[in-house]
Order: sequence, then structure tokens, then C-alpha cells
Amino acid sequence: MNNNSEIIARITGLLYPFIIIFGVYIILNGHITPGGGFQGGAVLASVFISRYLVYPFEDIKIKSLQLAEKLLFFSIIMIPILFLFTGFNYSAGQANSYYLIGMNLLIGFKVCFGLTIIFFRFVFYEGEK
Amino acid sequence: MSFYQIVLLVIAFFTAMVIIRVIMGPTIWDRLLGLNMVSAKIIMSIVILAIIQDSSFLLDIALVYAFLGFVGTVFIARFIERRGNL
Amino acid sequence: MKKVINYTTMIVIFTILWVILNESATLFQILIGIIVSIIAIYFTNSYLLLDDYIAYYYVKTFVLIKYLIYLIFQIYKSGISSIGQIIRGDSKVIIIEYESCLNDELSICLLANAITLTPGTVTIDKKGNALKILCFEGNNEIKDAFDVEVCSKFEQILKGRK
Amino acid sequence: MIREALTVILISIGLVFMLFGVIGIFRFKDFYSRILISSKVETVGFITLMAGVVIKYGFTYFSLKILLICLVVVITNPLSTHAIARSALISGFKIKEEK
Amino acid sequence: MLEKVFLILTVVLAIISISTTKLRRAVIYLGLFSLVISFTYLLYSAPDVAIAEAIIGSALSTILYLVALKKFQVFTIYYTNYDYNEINYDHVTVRRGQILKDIEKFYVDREMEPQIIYTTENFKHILKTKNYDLLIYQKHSDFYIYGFEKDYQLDAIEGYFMNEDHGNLDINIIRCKEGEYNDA
Repeated sequence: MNNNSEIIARITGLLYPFIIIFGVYIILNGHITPGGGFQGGAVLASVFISRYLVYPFEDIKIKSLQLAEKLLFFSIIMIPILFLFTGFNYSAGQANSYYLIGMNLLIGFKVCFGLTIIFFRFVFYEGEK
Repeated sequence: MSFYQIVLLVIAFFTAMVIIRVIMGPTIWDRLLGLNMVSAKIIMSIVILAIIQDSSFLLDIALVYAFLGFVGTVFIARFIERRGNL
Repeated sequence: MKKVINYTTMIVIFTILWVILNESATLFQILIGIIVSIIAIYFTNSYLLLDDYIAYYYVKTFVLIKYLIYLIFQIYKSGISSIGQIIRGDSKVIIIEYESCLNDELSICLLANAITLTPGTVTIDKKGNALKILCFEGNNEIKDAFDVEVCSKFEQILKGRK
Repeated sequence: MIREALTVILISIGLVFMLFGVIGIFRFKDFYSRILISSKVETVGFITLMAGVVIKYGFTYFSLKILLICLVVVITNPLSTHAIARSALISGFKIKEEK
Repeated sequence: MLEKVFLILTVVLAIISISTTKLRRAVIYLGLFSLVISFTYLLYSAPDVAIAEAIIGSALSTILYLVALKKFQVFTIYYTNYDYNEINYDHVTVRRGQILKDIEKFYVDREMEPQIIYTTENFKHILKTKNYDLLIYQKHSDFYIYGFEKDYQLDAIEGYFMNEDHGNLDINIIRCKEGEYNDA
């Protein structure tokens, strides 16, 4: 019964880089157009989810994804605190937008890893009968 | 009322008709087909709305549906053909 | 050497995509676009596809344009004829099997996609180069297009993919 | 001016195609002929409508983005149709004997 | 005007998706609901919310609901009829008969998901090849229900039909051994 359609597998593979570029675009332009860290991260996570259509095996290392997600979460908390203590001048316009882009990137990757972990845990462990 | 607003209203009417089919539809595949059609209609409405408001960032949302709309449909179809196994 | 040229073409295509998305063609955006497309191709090759994306999905630009133009022509042709079908009402559905004369995986998938896009035919299954097609009974156009011994026009176009 | 008129005409043609798609979804009595015609005629209407919008805007970033949307829909829409039809066939919903 | 159409559609879809008894239909209705409400957000000029709703509704939440439904047991019921060579719309909706409604109600009451497949294949062929839980074969007004011996629900179905009044319908329940006819 384990026969997935070859056509879907092939053409989904064709779309991967497009979806990745689109996700990065949504993250990087989060401060001027709609979108941002959460939305772009969800788009990036959907790449991993659609990969399940092609290779339904458990070859993604959930442990290392979890470690990366924890590190990202730690840095998301620590970077604003560090900025608070250094007394950086916030009024400078250019630096402000760089700060926003950097934080959006971190949030985006954290959301991507988090949703991927949720999906694969649900599919391979929690969904068992 | 400009031309594009009338177009938007017509598309909204079509969407309502397809949703009636989805609610009526006897088999589950009819409903899935309706979901697919409504998704295409929503993409069109977003493009027309972007013309009315003259703002190109609305097209990003249409692109999201174009890229990811098929993932949900394919997963539901696969779920049905495997009798409740993803 | 050919590999380098192919990679450069791919990066150029993705950079153009990035510029279209951002709606600005400044030097800074182009630079970011090149970096993002290199990262996207590397990530796809090593983690998602487990294979070489470019060797997997390489289609000549000329062939692609010819394919798209012929596809749009075919879509309109059978779209107009299927309006008549809608007005006439119900009709019977059959499944025919069709053996393609292509032997390349991606070309067969593109052919199947084109068959699904034209109104009146849907590809249901693919095994090797045999396709199962769902279509109306007594539809002469389909018979003309697919029951011939030699390759159909789509297949002749797709044969020169590489 | 002529460009504006062409846009209006093309969008109207697209709406007519979509109207036939919606009629088809109610007119056909079984699922397979519905999936054969309706959803596809809808795609024809989609392409026509987008062509109208592209003509209105000429060669700008807006119309390039719309062409991108069109291309992606042309790639992904057959996938979902194929998945639905295949799912119905494998599950055994069938009208007539094969062969 | 336009906003009103979409707001009415949203309310209708929300009510339908919580009042339906079949969970897969509810998943599809929720997908439609998210499509429509995303456009409504756009009409009220909230594109940021709309893009989040689009991504979450079209891919992620649908799939997570489906993964949750994996725990739910699905019963596959094949229905064949001797009298008809073709199955069209009327048979599915109008003449489906009381028995299928009863069986559906039986499973829904016990919080299980029935999936009924109408087919015109020969029932012996289905017995041999298909992977089924129940097979209902109708010949004029006689009903033959095929099920597996080990399936404890079969006794419950028998009891259910004994208790209810079914007029002049003739219902036979046939128990098959595991793998007696079936290779699948």
C-alpha cells in the first residue's frame, strides 16, 4: 500500500528552491511589507512538510534540530538584553533596521525548526494507533 | 462602482456557488474539488484587490496560496486513499 | 565545465526571481539575491533532494518556451471545445492506457502535467513510461492526439530536453 | 486607451470561462466528469484573467509578479487535480468497469 | 456589499464545520473557512494577519488535524447492488436506502469514522482483493453483510438490527474467517 505518486514526488522536488527563496524574501522584508519572522518561518517549515510527500522516512535528525532551536531561542532572548546593557544609540535609522532584520532572521529560523519538530514528532511518534 | 469592483463581486458570487456545491456534494472527493476551485478563485480575487488598492505587496499573499495551496489538498487526498494513514 | 555553466544559469534565474520579488534592481539587492540563491541550491542538494538539482531538473530554455507556448495553445483549443461539452450535459468516462515514447523521467512528468492541464483529460497513474489517462468516451480529439503510432507533438518537443 | 479596452475584454472572457466552470460543477451528474471539465475550465479562465491584468500594467514589476503567480499555478494546479482523481480511483469509487 | 458576502460565508462555514458529524468533512470545511476569512482580513486592510492565516490555514493546520485524525479508527464499508450496473448521483443520494443510514448512525454513535464506497464491481471480486471491514451486498430486498469473525463490532451490529424495526428487509450477516477469501 506504500505507493505514492511519482508525478507528485517529481514536481514537488522542482519547487523546493522557489519556496526557500520565497520564505527568505518574506523574512527579510518583514519590516516594510506584510510578513516577518513567524510567517517566513512557517513557509520554510512547509518545505520540510512537503518533503514528507517525497521521502516518507525518518531521516531528519530531530535531536540536533531541537538543540539548534534551543540555541536560537536563547540568542533571541540574550541579544536585546545585551543591547540594553551596552547603551547603544537607538535613534540611528540604519542600525535600527539592521537590528530588525537580524531579529526577524533569528525568529524565522526558530519558528521553522519548531514547526518541523512538531510535524515530525506528530507523524512518527504521536500519531501511532 | 468601478469595473474591477463588479468583477470582484462576480467572483464572490461564484465562490458562494462553489461553496454550496461543497456543502451539498455527496462524496468527499467533490468537496476536495470544491476546495481546490475556491483556492483558485481566492487567488484571482486577491489579484483584483491588488489592482483596486494599487499595492503590489498584496501579491505576496496570492503567491503564498499559489505555492502552498496544493500541499493541504494533496495531504487530504493521500489521507483518504490510505484509509486514515498519512 | 558544462556543470559550471549550468550552475551559473540556475543562479542567474534565481537572482532574477529575487529581483522580481523585491521590485528593485540595485547592486545591493542583486548581491543578496546571488547569496540567497547559492544557499537555496546548496540546501536543496544536500538536505532535501539528496541528489543534484541541476542534473535532475535541467531543461533547455528554448525547449521550455516552446513547451509553454504549445501548452497554452492546446489549453485554449480544448477549453473552447469543452464548453460545448458542458452545454451538452452528461457523458461517459473511460480510462485509456497510453504508452509514451519518451524514456526520461522528468519529460514524462511534464507530459503528464500537460495532459492534466488540458480540459477533458486527467492523468491518473504513471508506471515507467505507461500513463493511465481518464477521458471522455468518443472524444475524437484525444484519439487523434494519443492513439497515434508515432510520438505526439508534445513528446517531439520534450525529446530535446538535454 | 486601446490597452484599457483590451484589458476589460480579456477579463470578461475569463469571467465567462469561470461561469462555465461553475455551471459544469452543477450540471454533470458524476464526479469523474466534473473533475475532467470544471476545474480545468477554471484554469483557462485564470490564465485569461491574468493575461488581461498583465496587458493593463505593461512591462513593470507588478506584471512580472503576476506572470510568476501564473507560472506557479500552472505547475501546481495539475498536481492537486491528479491527487484527487487518483485518490478517488484507488479508494474504489468507480462508475464503470475498466478496460 | 462585498464584505457582507464574505462575512456571511464565514459564519455559514464556521457553523457547518462544527455541526458536521464526520471529522474529515470538518477538516475540509475548516480549510475553506481559513481561505475565506483570510480574504476577509484583506478587505478590512489587515494584510499581516491575512498572510499568517494563509500560511497556517493552507498547509500547517490542515496537516496537523489530519495527524490527529490518524488516531481515529476508520471503517471501510463497500456497498454493491445487484440491480444496478451503473452508479450515478440518484443512487448515492436518494435511493441509498435505510440500511446505510442506519450503519452510518451506528458507527457515528460509537465515535468511529465510517467511509462508505459505492462501487459496481462484482462482490466476489471485492471479497478477494480489496481491504475492507464490512461489505454490504444488496440483491432486490435481501441484504448480505460480510464481516470478519474477530471483529467484535459485528455482534453489536447484529444486535442493533435486531432491536430496531426494519420492516420487511431481509438481513443476513455472514462471518468470514481472517484471510479466508482475502489476500490483501
